[in-house]
Amino acid sequence: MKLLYFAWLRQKVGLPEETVTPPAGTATVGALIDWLKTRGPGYQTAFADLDIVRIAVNQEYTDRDAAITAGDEIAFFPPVTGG
Amino acid sequence: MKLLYFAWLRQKVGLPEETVTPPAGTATVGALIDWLKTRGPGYQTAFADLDIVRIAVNQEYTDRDAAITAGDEIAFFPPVTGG
Amino acid sequence: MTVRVQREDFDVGAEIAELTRGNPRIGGVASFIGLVRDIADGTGVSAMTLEHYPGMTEKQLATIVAEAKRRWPLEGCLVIHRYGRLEPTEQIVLVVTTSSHRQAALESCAFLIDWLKTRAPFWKVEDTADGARWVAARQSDDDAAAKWAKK
Amino acid sequence: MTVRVQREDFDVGAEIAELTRGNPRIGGVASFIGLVRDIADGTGVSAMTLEHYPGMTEKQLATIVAEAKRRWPLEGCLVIHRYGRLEPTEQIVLVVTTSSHRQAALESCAFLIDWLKTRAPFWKVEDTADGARWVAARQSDDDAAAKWAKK
Repeated sequence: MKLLYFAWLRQKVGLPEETVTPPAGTATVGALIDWLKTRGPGYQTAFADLDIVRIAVNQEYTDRDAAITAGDEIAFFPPVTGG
Repeated sequence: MKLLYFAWLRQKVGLPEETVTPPAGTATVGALIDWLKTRGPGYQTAFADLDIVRIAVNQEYTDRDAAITAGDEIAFFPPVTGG
Repeated sequence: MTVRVQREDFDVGAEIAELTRGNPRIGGVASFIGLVRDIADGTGVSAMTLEHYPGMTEKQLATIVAEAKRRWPLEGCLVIHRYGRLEPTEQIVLVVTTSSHRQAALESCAFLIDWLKTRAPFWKVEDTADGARWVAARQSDDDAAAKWAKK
Repeated sequence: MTVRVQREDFDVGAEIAELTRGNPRIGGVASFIGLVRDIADGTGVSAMTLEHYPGMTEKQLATIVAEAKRRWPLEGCLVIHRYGRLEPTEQIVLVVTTSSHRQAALESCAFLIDWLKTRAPFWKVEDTADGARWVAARQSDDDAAAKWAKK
């Protein structure tokens, strides 16, 4: 699956996007985040406070309970500040 | 005093403005209207329904109870429809 | 804080640019433009003529603008209202407000057009197939203006 | 019903003219322009950079515009949002709505900018004397968006 990071999440993770294959059984966004946090301190910092992390799956807003599958585009970003 | 008429009030009275000297003791706009109505059918039609006549004395909105004096500019017009 | 009553058309882009130029405190610009429609109350309108009360019009508009300035923290404010004969799609009125704050700009712009509609001495007469017709004031305009009364 | 996400500046007068041209059903045009301020939360800002999520941005804006169209009888609607580096006084965003009815134009324009601020995936980073600073989301923006929820 393709992961995208924006704004300070991108800076903390250290890259704008990546393609990952999480362990079998990683069925929700929440489980994906748990796995990502095992991958290094950048991820741990980025996902330290999940109250300020917004989630989109295939470009639609969703939450940590959302189901995910291999072909999904999953984005993580702070609350938006446009306009 | 100077009187001004606008929109359909102007058409009914038959002129846009005039200078008049009402009888001594004509102390309010209401009394002025009563006197104007004695001056002809145009005035009678114009002032037939006072609910739809707006009044300004010296370019400020007011009502029939307003006091008037010789030097005043008094305007009569329908509810406004600009914008 | 400018008020203009004029026969000529106006250039919206130029007016907004003029009102905002070089002021880095402005975060939001709200505007409203009123246009002549070709139909009113179900009847076709080929043109309309706007009559006004010179002197009182400017005075009332200035009073309304001063009230907006009192209620909201505005950086700038512009009202232009035309008079004379206008055809469908022509511009009648422009209201522009600028502020550091988006809501102040949006609310004051709505306030100005609502109050202007019930207080500025303009009258419209429409040319229809049945002849000239004076536009009647609308209860909905009074209601729109009244909602700002309590503030 | 147009949505554009672009790096380039836009011409407000030309955009409004384009949206209204030749449509005699339009009685009111409301617009909002967001500009870069030179101060934010008490700190001087020399420039800001807007990052966005290409693809999702257009999708979210189109969804918001569709919602406005569902709620109000609009003749037309335009949203332009820029990204990239912008300096104080530069234009960030333009929302224009047109309708036969003044209130529909005014309300839908306010709705669009309020929703856009909390739903369109843009992020601002400001250049200040203390370095780059990501702009934090504001509770007041959430509140402004929430007031449209019940409609």
